[in-house]
Parts: sequence; structure tokens; C-alpha cells
Amino acid sequence: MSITYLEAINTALREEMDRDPNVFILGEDVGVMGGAFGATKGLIERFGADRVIDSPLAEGIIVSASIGAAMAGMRPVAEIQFVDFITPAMDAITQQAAKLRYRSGGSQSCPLTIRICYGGGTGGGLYHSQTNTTWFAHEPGLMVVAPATASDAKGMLKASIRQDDPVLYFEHKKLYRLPAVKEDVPEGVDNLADLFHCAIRRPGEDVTLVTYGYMLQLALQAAEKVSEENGASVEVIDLRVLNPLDHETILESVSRTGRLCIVQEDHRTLGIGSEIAATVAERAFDCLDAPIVRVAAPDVPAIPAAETLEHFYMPNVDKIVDALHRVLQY
Amino acid sequence: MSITYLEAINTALREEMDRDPNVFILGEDVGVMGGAFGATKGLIERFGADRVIDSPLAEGIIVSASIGAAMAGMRPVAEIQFVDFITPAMDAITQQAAKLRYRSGGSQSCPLTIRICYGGGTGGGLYHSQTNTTWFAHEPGLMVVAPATASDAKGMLKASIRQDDPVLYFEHKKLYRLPAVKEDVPEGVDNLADLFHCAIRRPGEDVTLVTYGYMLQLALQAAEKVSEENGASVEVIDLRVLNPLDHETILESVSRTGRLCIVQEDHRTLGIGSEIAATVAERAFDCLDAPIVRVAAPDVPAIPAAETLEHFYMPNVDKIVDALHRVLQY
Amino acid sequence: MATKVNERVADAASRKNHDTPDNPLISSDKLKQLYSTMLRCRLLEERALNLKKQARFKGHYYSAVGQEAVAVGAGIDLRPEDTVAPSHRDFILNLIKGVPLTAMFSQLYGRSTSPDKGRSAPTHAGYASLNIITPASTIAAQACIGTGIAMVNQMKGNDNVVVAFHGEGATSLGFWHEAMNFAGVRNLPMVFVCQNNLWAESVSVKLQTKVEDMSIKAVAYGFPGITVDGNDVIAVYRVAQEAIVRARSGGGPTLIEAKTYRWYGHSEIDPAKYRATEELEDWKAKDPIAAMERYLTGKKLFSADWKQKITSEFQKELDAAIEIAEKASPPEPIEALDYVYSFDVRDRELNRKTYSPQF
Amino acid sequence: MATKVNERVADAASRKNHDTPDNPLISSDKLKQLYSTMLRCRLLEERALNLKKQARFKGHYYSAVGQEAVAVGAGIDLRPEDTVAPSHRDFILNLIKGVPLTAMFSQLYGRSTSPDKGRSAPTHAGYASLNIITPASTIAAQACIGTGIAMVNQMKGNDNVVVAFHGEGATSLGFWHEAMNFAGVRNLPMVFVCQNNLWAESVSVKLQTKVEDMSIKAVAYGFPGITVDGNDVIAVYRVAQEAIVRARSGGGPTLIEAKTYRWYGHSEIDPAKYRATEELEDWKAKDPIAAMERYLTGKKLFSADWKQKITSEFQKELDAAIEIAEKASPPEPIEALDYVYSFDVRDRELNRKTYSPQF
Ligand SMILES: Cc1ncc(C[n+]2csc(CCOP(=O)(O)OP(=O)(O)O)c2C)c(N)n1
Ligand SMILES: Cc1ncc(C[n+]2csc(CCOP(=O)(O)OP(=O)(O)O)c2C)c(N)n1
Ligand SMILES: [Mg+2]
Ligand SMILES: [Mg+2]
Repeated sequence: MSITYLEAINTALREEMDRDPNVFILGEDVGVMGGAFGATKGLIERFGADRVIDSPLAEGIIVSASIGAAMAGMRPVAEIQFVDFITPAMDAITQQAAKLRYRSGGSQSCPLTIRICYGGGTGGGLYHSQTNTTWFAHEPGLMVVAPATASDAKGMLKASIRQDDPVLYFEHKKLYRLPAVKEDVPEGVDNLADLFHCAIRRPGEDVTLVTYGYMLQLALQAAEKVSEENGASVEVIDLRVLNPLDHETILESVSRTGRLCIVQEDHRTLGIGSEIAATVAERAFDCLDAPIVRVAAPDVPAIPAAETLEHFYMPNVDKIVDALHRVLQY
Repeated sequence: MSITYLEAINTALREEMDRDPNVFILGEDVGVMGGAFGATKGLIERFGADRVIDSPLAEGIIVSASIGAAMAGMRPVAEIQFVDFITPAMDAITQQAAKLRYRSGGSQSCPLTIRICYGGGTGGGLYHSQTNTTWFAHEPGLMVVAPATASDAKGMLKASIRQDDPVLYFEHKKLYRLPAVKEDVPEGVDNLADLFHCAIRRPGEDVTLVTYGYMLQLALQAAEKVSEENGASVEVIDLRVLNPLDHETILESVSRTGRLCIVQEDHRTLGIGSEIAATVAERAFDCLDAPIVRVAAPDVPAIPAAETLEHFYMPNVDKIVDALHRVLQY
Repeated sequence: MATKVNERVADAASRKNHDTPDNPLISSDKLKQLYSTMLRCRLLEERALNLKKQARFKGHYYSAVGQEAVAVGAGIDLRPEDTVAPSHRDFILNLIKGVPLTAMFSQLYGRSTSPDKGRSAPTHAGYASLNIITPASTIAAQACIGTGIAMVNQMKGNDNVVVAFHGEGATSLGFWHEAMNFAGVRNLPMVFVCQNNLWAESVSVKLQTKVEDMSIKAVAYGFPGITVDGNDVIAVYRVAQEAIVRARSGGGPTLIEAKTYRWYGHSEIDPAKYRATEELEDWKAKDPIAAMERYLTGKKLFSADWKQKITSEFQKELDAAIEIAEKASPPEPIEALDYVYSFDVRDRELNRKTYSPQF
Repeated sequence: MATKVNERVADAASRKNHDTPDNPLISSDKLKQLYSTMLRCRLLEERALNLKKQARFKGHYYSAVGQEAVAVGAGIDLRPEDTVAPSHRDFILNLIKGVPLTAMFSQLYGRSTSPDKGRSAPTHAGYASLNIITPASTIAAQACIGTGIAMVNQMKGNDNVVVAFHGEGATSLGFWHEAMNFAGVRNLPMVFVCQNNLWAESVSVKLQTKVEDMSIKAVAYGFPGITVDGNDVIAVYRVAQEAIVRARSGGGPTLIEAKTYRWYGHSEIDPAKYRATEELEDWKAKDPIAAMERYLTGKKLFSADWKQKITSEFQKELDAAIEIAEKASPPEPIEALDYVYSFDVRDRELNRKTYSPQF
């Protein structure tokens, strides 16, 4: 039966909490309200306030306490309501969770999942639209995933909860209820999704288009448009995992297509696209027949509130189509 | 008269505080002790405890209070003792300082300088060796500079203090007293250094070598070695500014050499080298005769304390020479 | 230690307008001003919520309806030179401090004429010339920045103050603690106004912290904390004046906890199902405006005509401001590239070669 | 409110070994154990500092010499299951909790045999099987993480506690506030031990916060705070036992402020010129070990031979442990790639194609 991205998250949480008494949820408004977007709806009623904990307004301790709980054998799922407000947890995530296993020579670790709501295009403005994945994709010791489909939303969240590493799970608020991503998701409590590889969402020969999250929707539309317009076949790769990156799938694809276009909602400088482009320019240089083009937001501090400004900021299908043409025509 | 990098910083602070009563210093141990490394030595005696302020142990308020002071017309110079401990100020820097001008439509701004001690190779271990420049080079609205010479240490700090933007000034602890960078620095209170362009430290034709900070020393030695070994001429570019990047100088150089090697002390993934490589692969593709090679630390959470491990981690002259040979022989 | 001011306005009236040795007489004009300002705040926000219902502007509206006595009591006598550090729920501080309605509504509408040029979300409004910090959504951020402005007032030896407004949820954040501790140790001319409306989004104050009165938290920082009835505008005014005077005269910071309640949800999209209807009814019965109306009536300072006059005049002002905002043009798309730095990145984008800013 | 326990050990002796209704007798064995443990801590750190002077290991040494009564009094009766959340200055907690000396010195020496495999800086020592968190240098970090462990003890309904050690400087950090508030509102089985040694590196506590007693800060979080003479090991022991028993029995957290002093600089490279020599002399006169020696003598529980025996035996243990550490090999360079994730990045580096970890 077909469910939304948001329902997939909710189902994954319910299934994992049913399965494993060590799984619990900690975050702002996750309990009585069921989350700012409803991702934890119904869970406090089912599992009680000891396993679905409304935390004080303090992202730092939400993550720090989850780290400690994970060290003590639990499987905490912390929620950061908006990635725009993840800064108070910057130390807990990058200096503690990311480094605990390393600094203890493998003798201590914190298998913890942090669900993080991100993304723009909803009119949320400067402080309810950010991406900020770079801060964490840059940190070895952290796994950073960003599901783009309902099936991945479920399977990757379940896999994250069972993964023996700190996993940052980025969920794009625009995908939550998007009809286009409603789908039948794999049934079965132990049906997990892979946390280490990209997925080729549309096979093609002429150009490789790499993206993730909500942008996958735009990328697929752009690919379709381009193939209609001039018959070019675009291979669309869904990154799925931002850290550690699956270089191989991307390199293999580029070795076939000889062309690479990267789409990120994040602004240009040091977005994930930079690392992908750098890796390809280093390890698949001889396969490249054209410059590597990045479609990204402009380098401004955040997404402004006014519709005109937000529209200017966000990547869209036309911008992607233009970029694909440029790469193909080179 | 020839001075060290550290003395250059101290002189810049003294000169600017003499010149402008609105300049003041706020940070941990900056007063009575004159800074953990002595950068503010003698300043509290000269300017008093109202202008050289020993703050509580709280990086967040060190930066937040400096932002407010800057809004109120002052020219604060905040000090972060070790970039490893900048996380409590993550919100103040990326969400407040970087975004204030933008969110207020240009009606409010905070001309503030943050001096940040970074870098490894001193045996400081996991929490006294970090780089973390990516978090801020990724944030439009922030200027991020990293002087590599004593002259720049002085001139760029003075320019940063006078710049009408938040400037993060990264000083590498290994440069502080390094004899190799001792030099005569330009005299004159108003002798400022440029804050917007790279500097070509060694002209060459065969390959472009881009780096910054302490790594410049290793890059220059490697360039010399390579030219001795096989007469290749290496153009060494000192980045100087990490945000906003000066693409033009790099693109112009690569258009001449056709080859690019980037050296960063930071670990590989999403270090500044990624953005440089991506930009060149996008805008100078047709000039490239070889893959873009990055010399970087491995993707591990931080620099381990043991000497053997630290040595394995840090880029060094041999690693750079190898990389240059690879690029040149391609 | 925290003390409580819980004098009900009714008794207050009988006590001859707070005319006690330690509380100098509050003039009838001031009393009327307190009332009329609260009324205007209420009218403005009910109107804004109405426009929001009609989807006349984008984004969410965080209203302080029911809490007006706090902003008005603490903000009414501030000078232009005094700084206000507002939170997401303090849009009315703009009105109180004298920001033109046209600016306020162009901000809600995200117009090019807005002080923030259409960048910040609705109610996140600042005004440079009146020293209102354009707020981030980040809780407690402005309180932190405010400490730096207070430090400069102290350095310059002027007697301007900084008043930071935030909710009770803000007290859980480490940022807030660092600001409070810094204000204490530097003895800054600052007042923290904690509007304890019992809820942080859906989270009850009981889950926020163990203590009942937020004011007691000031003990940790070595300066006075006081809890006041946040629906009693006169009580708030008296407490705030005392704190502001102390700050102006070098006496250091104060934490004021005003216990109050927001009538509506966190924002217009929040049905606030998490709270009991009785709780809401109880608090509506404590409407600060109705209470002040009774009080003024008791003092023969109120008449229905007067209220009607304020209302109709202000509605006209609102009509005019809203019409201007509706007619104003949105920002040009390319303006998204403006105000990133002191130099122009558009220029950078468009002619990279010529680019080389001065300093 | 914070109360003070400032009973001098001298009077204590006259008061028949604290034999009062509210303070059950402390056995003579325990009294001797408190002394001998402090003595061992002192011997260990003086020895370590000596090795540091001879540059036998890299990195800095943050010694607690002069502060031993706090770690010993609070840590001596902890169970293996209890968690210790140490700071950079709490190396001796490893000894107190029973970590083998060989592990401790291999940590200082950054050997492959170290529990952290040579990764963490000297004195940043943890030990998994004894529930000592391997500390970051980041101030207050372990106290924050500790709240999560305490929360699990509470969830599982066991009676294990978490004891977090930190300095007075840590109380200025937002992180610390979030941990304290969380411990309070969740009523966690936790004890915060603030070792107020008057200095945070070169910063006097007077510049750190406005209040004199750190213990008063607990008022903000709704749980007890108590200030104790940190150089009186019996006083610390009694106060800590009370707090630990309360935590074990569901009574919630306690903040203990132990006023003490570090004899040496922040680390071995710090000449500590920022403090007056008189201040140092005064505190050396309050040496917790000498004081306890006087106390035990008064109770006929001390003899020079006994002290000599402890010393010489422990020195032998130290000799052995140091020799092992000196002989141990450093980590292989390539080991820098280990322990990044639960899966092997070396494997990833070396054979990328085959890489595909299981879960
Ligand atoms: C650091 C941070 N975390 C989370 C949020 C999301 N958020 C916005 S308002 C709010 C509740 C604020 O409660 P309170 O401080 O009591 O103010 P009130 O809304 O009740 O006026 C939250 C959690 C935020 N803005 N900033
Ligand atoms: C967040 C953070 N900022 C700065 C530092 C650098 N630093 C290390 S120890 C120290 C002083 C700590 O003082 P205190 O908490 O009193 O502990 P003590 O060293 O006196 O035992 C500082 C500033 C740090 N480790 N962490
Ligand atoms: Mg509230
Ligand atoms: Mg201290």
C-alpha cells in the first residue's frame, strides 16, 4: 500500500521501537505534538513518554544525552527540528559523536541516529530552509544519509538505527507529503536499505546527473525533458549517502558517459558537489569529455523569505536542463 | 627589522588599537597571560583591562558579544584559543555574524574580526590540532583568511580589523615562531594587505601548486626539490583567502600550466581543495592536461597524538613531491 | 533571591494608583498610554492574523495576543537609543518603539520596501534607527548579541540600556546561560524579559526545567531576578522601570520573569491541541487589556468613546499601512544577491575580471 | 540553597571521627584508605611530571597535585558500574577507579598498548570496562554525555550513578548549563563535582562569574548544591556519599563545589605567573595529604613506617608500569586509519571494489 515519505519515517520508527526496546526518541515536540511535521505522530501514545521524550529547548543536550545513551547500550533516535538550529549541537556531533570511537581506540562508541529536517522551497525563509550538510559530510566518523524516496526513507532509517555508527539522517521537508514520492514501500520488519551506495534512478549513456534529496525529483524531470528535446539519454544518480561517499558508482557511470552534471540545493561553494567534482577530476579525468557543471544555489547566506527571492535562489528544472545542454553540447 | 609571525600579529593589534579607540580584544587568557601563545602579550599593560578583556570560558558569548559590539560601532577582535573549541560559537558565527547584514537588508552589520588558532604537526593531538576552515569557507557572508607569511600576518590582520565584514582570521600555530617565516614586514600604520586575492609565491610554467597557511612552507620546498630533480618549474600559489575565493588568479595560472596540484593540511573530503578542483574542472577544463591531484590528510576524525600516527596523517614534502611527479608525468 | 510582584490590578486601584513611598505616582496619562498601546498591539495582531488567514502574505505569524502587557510595560518608556533584542514573538515591540506601520506591514508582506528588503520571515522585524535588532529565528540569539551592545554602552559611559525579550523555553539553551553569565560578571546595563507563557511550542514548562519560577535562575549569575504577573501591565511597568533605572545607573542587569499566556497557537498553523481548553479560558479571563479597562474605569480614566476613538483611528492607520504594503512591489529576483558583504557580489558575478573591492 | 561544609579536619578529629547521628561512623580502614589513595595519586602525578620534565612522553600534563582530596573523596567508593565523566585534569580518577598503572602510563606514552591506541593526549584517559568516558579536551563535554548514561541507568531501573568532574571554568559554558538543566528536569542519578581551583588557565574565577560559590548555581536547576572544603578529604567523602546515595535512591542530581587549588600551572609549560606566590603558599599550607596525616596521627592511625611502606611499594609498582610503557611500541603509522567507523576504512582504502560492509 502506497505511503508518503513522512509515513515511511513514522512507520520505520514504529517498527524499530516495536522490535527493539532499546530504541527511544528524544527531541523538541516529538511527544505530545508528534513532531513539528508529524513524523513521530502516535508514538508517544504507543510507547509512552519514557521512550518518546519531549526534551527541553536545547539541541546540544538532545545530542549529548543521546550519545551517552548510545554508549550505555541504547539505540537513541534524536530529532533536530530544523537543521537551521543544529548549531547548538555542533560540538556534540562533530567533536563527540564523530570522534568518540577514534579517540578511545575503538573501545567506546555511540550508535546513534539523528533525524534532521532540512531544505527549502517552502517559503520558510532564512532560518527554516537551510541545508548545512557540508558541516557533517566533512567529518569522518559520521555517516550522513539523505533519502530521496519513500522506500529509502523507511529502509534507510531502519538501517541507520541498527548501524553501529553515528548516523545523521537528513529528511527534506518538501518530500514529506509530496505525492510524486508516494509509493509502495518494502514490507517486513527486517527489510533494510543499503547505507553505503548510490542508486542509479535512471540509466543513461550520454551524461551523468548526480543529485540527492528533493532535487532528485527535479533532476528526473530535467532528464526526461532533455531526452524528449534532443534524444540525449541522461543517467540520474541518487547519491543517498553523503558521507562516506560512494565514489565507485559515480566514477563507473562517468567512465561510461564521459560527462558529469551535479545538482545541489545547497549553495555552490563547498557543497557536496565540490567533492564529487574534485574526485572525478582526480580519478576519472581521462574519461571526461566536457567540463563538470554544478547546478547550485548562489553563494548567499541563506534562502530569503520573499517568493521572488526564493525562486531566484532555488535550483529548478529549467536551470538543470540548461546545464545539461551545456554539458552535452560541449 | 625582521620579526616572527607571532610578533607580526602582536604588532598589528598594537598598531590598530593605538590608531582606533574602537578596537578592543575579547577572549580567553588574552589579558593577564597575553594569550595562550603570547599573541596579545603586553597589550593589557598598554591598553588596560577594558580594552583587553579576559572573557569567561564560553566561546559562544565571546563571538556574540563581539557581534553586538560591532553593531554598536566598535571594532572587536575576538580570539578563539583553538579552533578545536570553536563549536560553541558555531551559531554566533554562521547564523548571526554571517547572516546579519543579509537578514536586515543591509541595514545592520557587524565588522568583527575573529582570530582563530589552528593547525597540527605540534603533537597537540585530537583537540589541539584541528583545521575546521571548511565550516566557515562554506558560509557566504563570512570572510575567511589564512596568512602564510609574517608580512601577511600583520597586513591582513590590520586589513581585517578595518574591513566592514565579519572576518575569520586563521593563524597556524606552527608558523608563530617558525624561523623560516621571520622577515622584515612593511612598516607604517596604514600599510594594509589585500584581503581578496591569492599571491603567486613562486612563478612557474609546468604545474600550478595551490596551498595556504603552514603548508606553503612545504609546498615551496617541494617545488624546489622537483625543479632540482627534473627541472620542472612549479608555480606556487598562496591562497591567502579561503572565502570568498579568488578564482581568477588560480584559473589564470592553470590556463598557463595546464596542471593543478592542491595541498591542504585538512583531511581530503570537502577541504578547500575540493572547491578549487571543482571550479577548475568547471571553468578551465579545456586547459587541463592532467588530473587534478589533491595532497591532503586522510579522512579520519582528527590528528592522533602519537608521533607515528601524526606523521602518517600530516602532508609532508615527500608526499607533495610524489604528487607533483604524478601530475607532471601524466 | 527572586521576589514576587503579584498585586492584582483591582487592589492596585484601591491602593490609590500605586502611590506608595517606593512607587512614585504613575501619571494618569501614562496609565492611559499603557492601555491604549496594549489595545493598538492587540488590534494590529488580530488584523495581521486575519490577513494571514486570507493568505495575503507568506510565512508564519507568531502572535503575542494575550501577552501584550509584557512588551508594553517593559517597552513603553524605552528611548530610541535603547536597544531592543526581540524574539520571534515580539513583533509588537516595533509598534511600541515607534516603527512606522508601513514598515511593519511591508515586512510582513516581504516587500522591497521592507527594512529587511523581503529577506526575513514575518514578525522577524528589526529597525536600525530605533535600535531594534533584526532577529534570527534562533532562540536566545538576540539576547546574546545584546550583551555586546550593552558592553559598548558601558564602555562609552552613556546610560542607554539593552532589553532582551524571549520566552521561558529560551532559558534551557546554553546560549542564554552564556549571555546571562556574561551580563552578570561584566555588570552590564541590560534587562532580560522572560515571557513565561507556559509553553514552548508544544512543550510544557514542566518539561523545560525543574524550577517553577524562571526568575530564580538569576541567582546563578549574581543579579536580581523577579517574577511579575505578566497580565498586569502596571506591575510589569513598575518592575521594568526599576530594572531599567538600575541598569542605566550602573546597577547591572535584571532578569524579569513575566508569567503570561499566548491565546493562539505557536503560529497560526498550530491548533495547540496540547493544552487544556480550561487553561486557555482561565487565561482569557485574565485578559490584560480587559483588566486594565476595569482598572481605568475604577479610576474614572476610561470611557467607551475613548476606546472607540482609539480603535477607529488606529484601524484607519492600519488600513492605510496595509494598502501601501499590498501595493508595494516584491524585491527583484536578482536582489537575492545583495547585502552578502559590504562589497557587491553581483558585480563579482557579472564582471569577475574587473572585481577588486577597496578597503 | 547552598550550604557550606567547612569543618576543619582538626576539629573533626576531636569530634570522634564524625560520629554524629547524621554522619555514621567512617571506619578506620576507610580513613586510612582515603589517605593512602591520595598519597598514591600524589606519587603518581609527581612521577609523571618528572617524566614529562625529562621529555619521556609527548604532549602536556594537566596535574591535579594539591586537589587530590576531591577526586579521592568523591571517587573512592564508586562501583565499576558507576560512570566517571572526567575532564583533562582528572587522570588520577583512573587510579582511584582501579585502572591498571600499565594502562595509565601507556596512555601517557601514547603506546599501541594504550586503551586509546595512542590517539588521545596525555591525561585524557578513559577505560571502557570501568566505565570511565575517554574525555575530549572540550570543557564540560563529558558532563553532557554523562547525562545520557544517567538517563539509561534511570530507564533500566538500576542504581548506578554517573559522577562528572570538571572545573569552575566549565560552569560558564552553555553546554554545562544544558547538562545541569537536563539532569534537573529528568531528575537524573548524577553528581556534578565542580573542582573550583580558582583559576581557569590564567583567568581568575572573579572574571568567570559573578557569584562566589559555584554551588549556588544548582538553584537554577532545582536540585541541591553544596560547597565543601576541597582539601578536606573526609568532608568531601561525606558530602559525596550523601549525594551518591541520593542519586542511587532516585533522589536526583547534586552539584558539589569543592574549593581547592592546583599547585602547578595549568599544564607543565605554564609558569602560572598570573597568581600571587602568597596565594600558592597559603594553599600549600592546606595540603590535603598533610592535613589528613595530622588527622590520622591524632587518631593514632598513622605511622611514618606505614607511609614509607605505601610509598616504597607504590614506587615499585610505578617503576614496573613505567618500564613497560617505555618498552612498549608506538602504534604502526597505518593504524591512524583505524576506528573511524564500525567498518574498516583501511579495507576501503585498499580494496575499494570489494567494499560493502554488512549491518
Ligand atoms: C535553537 C532553536 N531551537 C529550536 C527552535 C524552534 N522553535 C522556534 S520557537 C520555539 C519555542 C520557543 O519557546 P519559548 O522560548 O517559550 O518562546 P514562545 O514561542 O513561547 O514565545 C522553538 C522550539 C529555534 N527557533 N531555535
Ligand atoms: C570549550 C573549550 N574552550 C577552551 C578550552 C581550552 N582550555 C582548556 S582547559 C581550560 C581552562 C579550564 O578551567 P577549569 O574548567 O576551571 O578547569 P581547570 O583546568 O582549572 O581544572 C581552557 C580554557 C577547552 N578545552 N574547551
Ligand atoms: Mg513560551
Ligand atoms: Mg579551574
